[in-house]
Amino acid sequence: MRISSFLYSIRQGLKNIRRNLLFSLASIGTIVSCLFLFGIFYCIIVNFKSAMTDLKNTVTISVFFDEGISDENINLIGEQIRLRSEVNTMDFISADEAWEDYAKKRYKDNYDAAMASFAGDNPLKNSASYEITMNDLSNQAEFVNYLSSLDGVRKVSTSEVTADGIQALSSVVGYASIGIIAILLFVSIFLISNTITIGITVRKEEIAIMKLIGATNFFVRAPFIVEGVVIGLVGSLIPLGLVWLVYDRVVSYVVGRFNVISNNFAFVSIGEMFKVLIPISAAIGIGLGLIGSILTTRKHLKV
Amino acid sequence: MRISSFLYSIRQGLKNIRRNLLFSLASIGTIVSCLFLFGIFYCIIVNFKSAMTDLKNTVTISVFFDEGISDENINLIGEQIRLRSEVNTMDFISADEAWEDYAKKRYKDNYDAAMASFAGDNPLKNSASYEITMNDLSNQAEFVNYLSSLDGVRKVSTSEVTADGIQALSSVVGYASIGIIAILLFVSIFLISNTITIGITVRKEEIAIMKLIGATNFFVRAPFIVEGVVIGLVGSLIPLGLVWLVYDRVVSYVVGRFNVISNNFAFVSIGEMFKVLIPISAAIGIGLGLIGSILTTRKHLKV
Amino acid sequence: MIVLDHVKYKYPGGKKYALNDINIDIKPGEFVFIVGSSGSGKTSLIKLLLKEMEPTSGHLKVAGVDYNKLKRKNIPKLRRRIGVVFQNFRLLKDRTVYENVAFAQRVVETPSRFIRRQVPAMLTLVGLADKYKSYPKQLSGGEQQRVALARALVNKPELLLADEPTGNLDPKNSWEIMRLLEDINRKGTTVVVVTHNKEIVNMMQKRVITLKKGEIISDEQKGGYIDED
Amino acid sequence: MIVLDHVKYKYPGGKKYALNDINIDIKPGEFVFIVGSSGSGKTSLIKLLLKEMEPTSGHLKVAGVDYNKLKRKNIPKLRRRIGVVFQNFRLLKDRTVYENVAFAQRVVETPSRFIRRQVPAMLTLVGLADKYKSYPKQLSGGEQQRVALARALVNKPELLLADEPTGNLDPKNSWEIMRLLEDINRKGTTVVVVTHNKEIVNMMQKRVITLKKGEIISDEQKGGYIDED
Ligand SMILES: Nc1ncnc2c1ncn2[C@@H]1O[C@H](COP(=O)(O)OP(=O)(O)OP(=O)(O)O)[C@@H](O)[C@H]1O
Ligand SMILES: Nc1ncnc2c1ncn2[C@@H]1O[C@H](COP(=O)(O)OP(=O)(O)OP(=O)(O)O)[C@@H](O)[C@H]1O
Ligand SMILES: [Mg+2]
Ligand SMILES: [Mg+2]
Repeated sequence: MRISSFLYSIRQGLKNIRRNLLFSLASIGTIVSCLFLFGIFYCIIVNFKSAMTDLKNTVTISVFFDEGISDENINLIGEQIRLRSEVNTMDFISADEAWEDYAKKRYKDNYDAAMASFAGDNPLKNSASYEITMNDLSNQAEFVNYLSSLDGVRKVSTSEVTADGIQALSSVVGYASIGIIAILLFVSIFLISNTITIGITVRKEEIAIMKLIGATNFFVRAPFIVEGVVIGLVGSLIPLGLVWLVYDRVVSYVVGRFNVISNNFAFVSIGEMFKVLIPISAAIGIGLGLIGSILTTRKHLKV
Repeated sequence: MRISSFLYSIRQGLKNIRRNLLFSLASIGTIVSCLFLFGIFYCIIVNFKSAMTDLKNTVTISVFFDEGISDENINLIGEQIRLRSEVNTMDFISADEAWEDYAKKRYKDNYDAAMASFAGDNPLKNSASYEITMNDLSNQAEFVNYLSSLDGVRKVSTSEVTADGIQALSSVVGYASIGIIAILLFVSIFLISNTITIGITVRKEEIAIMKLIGATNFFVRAPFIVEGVVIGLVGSLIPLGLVWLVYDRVVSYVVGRFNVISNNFAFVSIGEMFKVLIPISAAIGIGLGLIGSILTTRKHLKV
Repeated sequence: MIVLDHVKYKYPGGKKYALNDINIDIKPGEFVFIVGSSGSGKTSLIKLLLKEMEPTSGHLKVAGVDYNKLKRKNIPKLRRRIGVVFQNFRLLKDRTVYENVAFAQRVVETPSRFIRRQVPAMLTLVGLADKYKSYPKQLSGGEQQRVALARALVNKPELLLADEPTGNLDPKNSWEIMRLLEDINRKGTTVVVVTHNKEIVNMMQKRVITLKKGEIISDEQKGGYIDED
Repeated sequence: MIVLDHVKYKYPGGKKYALNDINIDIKPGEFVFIVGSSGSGKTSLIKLLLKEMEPTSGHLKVAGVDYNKLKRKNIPKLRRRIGVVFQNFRLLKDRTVYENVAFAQRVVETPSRFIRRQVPAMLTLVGLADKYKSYPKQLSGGEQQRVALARALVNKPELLLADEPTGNLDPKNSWEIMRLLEDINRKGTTVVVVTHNKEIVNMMQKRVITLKKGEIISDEQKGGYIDED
């Protein structure tokens, strides 16, 4: 293929977009709408999942030790536990730390006086513990059993109900997310290829004429492909921009307005989200533009 | 207009659907997709709101009375409170009921024995209370102040943090719902009218020919309107069926699988949901079919 | 039947007038040929008569209706009195031959029992009785042209405008069509035929209006085809 | 150049053969008229020659290529050697006159500098030099027809198939086009013209093949237009 034919194809593809402006705008509109919806729901879902994870991490298991246990043994137990795959994070809270925490909460303003009055005599001296968060809350019961069975462990405390509830909610949200994302992807692909099919069907006669004059399939198709890719590109950039804007606004509104939320929950950063959204949008937008134009022209090329 | 012309319009409208099968299917597909998405999200949102309301109702305010207060005064206080607009529900828990409840929880299996041992001497004899749930949790602090200021009220107990959190979450979900529903409606209307516009633009020449032969606008338009309404009708029935199916499946799956959820939360019945979904779907599907075909034909009728 | 008074027409964006100061007076019952070389404005004239477009200036009166005073909503009523054969046929491409012809009758709300009788009769007249189920794209060029003619004639219009109705027809078919038009003319329809067919124009001895570059260069009763230079 | 050997063609769903047992042998450099009444199968023949459709039975050989052995991917190469004027023009309606003609050259990958020279020259030849910026729908019927002709000729094809190339043209323009075709024929192009123009056929004294209901009823060197019955 000559370089001039190549350039011609690109020029024609761009011209076609203007010539079939109605169709081009419709296609871009469809892609924008679908990817925008997709982006918005992706953001919602990612944040929900992240909130779930935050919540899970507040469900800690505390492991307390036999009275008078040596620091060495505590370390041994700690190493044993750390090897388990269920462990997400594990912190050692010494008896002094536990007392300090407690006193801070209990005595608030009189904290210093309280500490002074108990000076050197920690009322919680047997309350050193490991605070563990789990990777997967569904194995909690089993894991607690294991922990209780360890030598030197006096008590394992946890709040079973909360863990169950969060676990269930998290599963439901997980399945729902997959369901929604699947539905949105499916609908997007359907709608976009729909528009492309209609658009190219309208130009069936045009394609037939070109073929009858002796144009190769490639020559007929190239401008359509350029057109499809450009429409796909524009159609996937706009919703990314829109999602960015909307997300930014919503997050700063919510953070500003509801400090209960901002205190307990950190929104996933837009950059994090875009690591996934950009490739998916590009794949759907440009990919469908490309594949759609190839597939639908093919049907009409048999002249 | 003759009756035969009327019948002709209907017949033509139906025939057009078959003649322009690709376009008809595309239109129906678009409407189905949009309304399906809309329906699914409507279900999710309604259930979320209902869960929020359930949650709100678990946040009760208990009003306890001065020791030795007369039943009469308690009634007077009750009537005063009941007049307030903040009150959603209000129950009187007598001292005996409170004791029974407590004993049931505390002594479980030995309940009967416990009741017998305290016979006639209610250890919670000053614990009669009004249990109040509020319409709108955001005014809780103020309302609690008001309650505390009432004569004969000894103590008002509540859990302020929970209320705040739920209130914030509920607001966010509320705004998000409105936002999502608005976006979905907007996108649906855009996509559907998009498809209709393309479809009718393709038939611009057909419309011009009819007009040049002497057809009135009404005569040209009637089959398009029939076509639009039928496509809209089909396009709005299918997603309703789909939503019904999906909702039914998901609810029974979730209820069967996660009893934490089914114990604490009742799904909104599909019938309740369809009271809103049917008119909205019909309005969007048929309405857009109707208005879309009227508006887009109008543009081409000026021949 | 047709009065054009200093009519001018320029296409939007066009440089020259497609029709320049046209004056024509055609009486009811006349049979008129309009001839002229390619691009001389014949089709533009037909479009004005059908009110497909508005003259840039000048007055038009067709079948007693003054186009400058005609309200938009009354245009269909006017067009129903006119039968048209378009140069490029303009058949409804997703309807059969039968439906294409029947459409003209449905527009004037002819009762169905008449449609069922008159459409086949008309198709027989133009020699397409056996093609009534075909779609336009399944017809040869000449066959499509005859469908267009059948559609124009089926309502027995007061005025027939035929733009090149024999361009795709062989001489024998062309003559048959011409005889059909003469016949209809005898029954009272005013007939205006745009044509390039020199033989037919010369043989039929009707009024001939010759256009050149948008102007009338000749208008003769019992005229002949004027060869340029 | 063209050899048809017992070629038959029936349209899908059709009852009769549109072409029935056609045998034609056209040598390189010939000038042939194909005539016949409306619906006799002329356009169908052109479609077969262009491989727009496959014969139901029989053999076809055009420009040395046996159609029964021609692979799909080699069809474009074959078509580039043929220039065609379609009966209904088939112009690309969203491209200007210039682009429509230039398209034929782009297909054969003519360098741009040649396109810029040859397209205007070709348009001048068919008398449309000043319309190069117009879109097809802004042209009169005859003007569109001449664009189609310009597109068919611009590549100087070995074989020219012209289906009714003067159907929308006045006699003067028709003759000019015919002279153009004769000229091209003299320069080596084989020319096959489908036409209803009796005068032209009779005057030009070329080979005339007459079709009737899908069969060849006459094939004469220096023939004339045969009026049926
Ligand atoms: N839509 C349009 N926009 C601009 N110019 C036009 C348009 N339609 C026609 N013209 C120009 O107006 C002139 C007259 O066109 P018209 O179609 O009336 O010619 P005609 O006499 O019917 O020719 P023919 O015999 O070739 O059909 C031509 O030069 C043509 O190019
Ligand atoms: N696509 C089609 N499907 C079915 N029948 C067809 C189709 N195209 C043409 N025919 C029929 O085949 C016959 C030959 O058609 P063709 O177009 O070859 O005629 P033609 O000689 O070109 O006529 P004309 O001079 O009117 O253009 C006609 O009777 C026509 O109705
Ligand atoms: Mg014309
Ligand atoms: Mg033909």
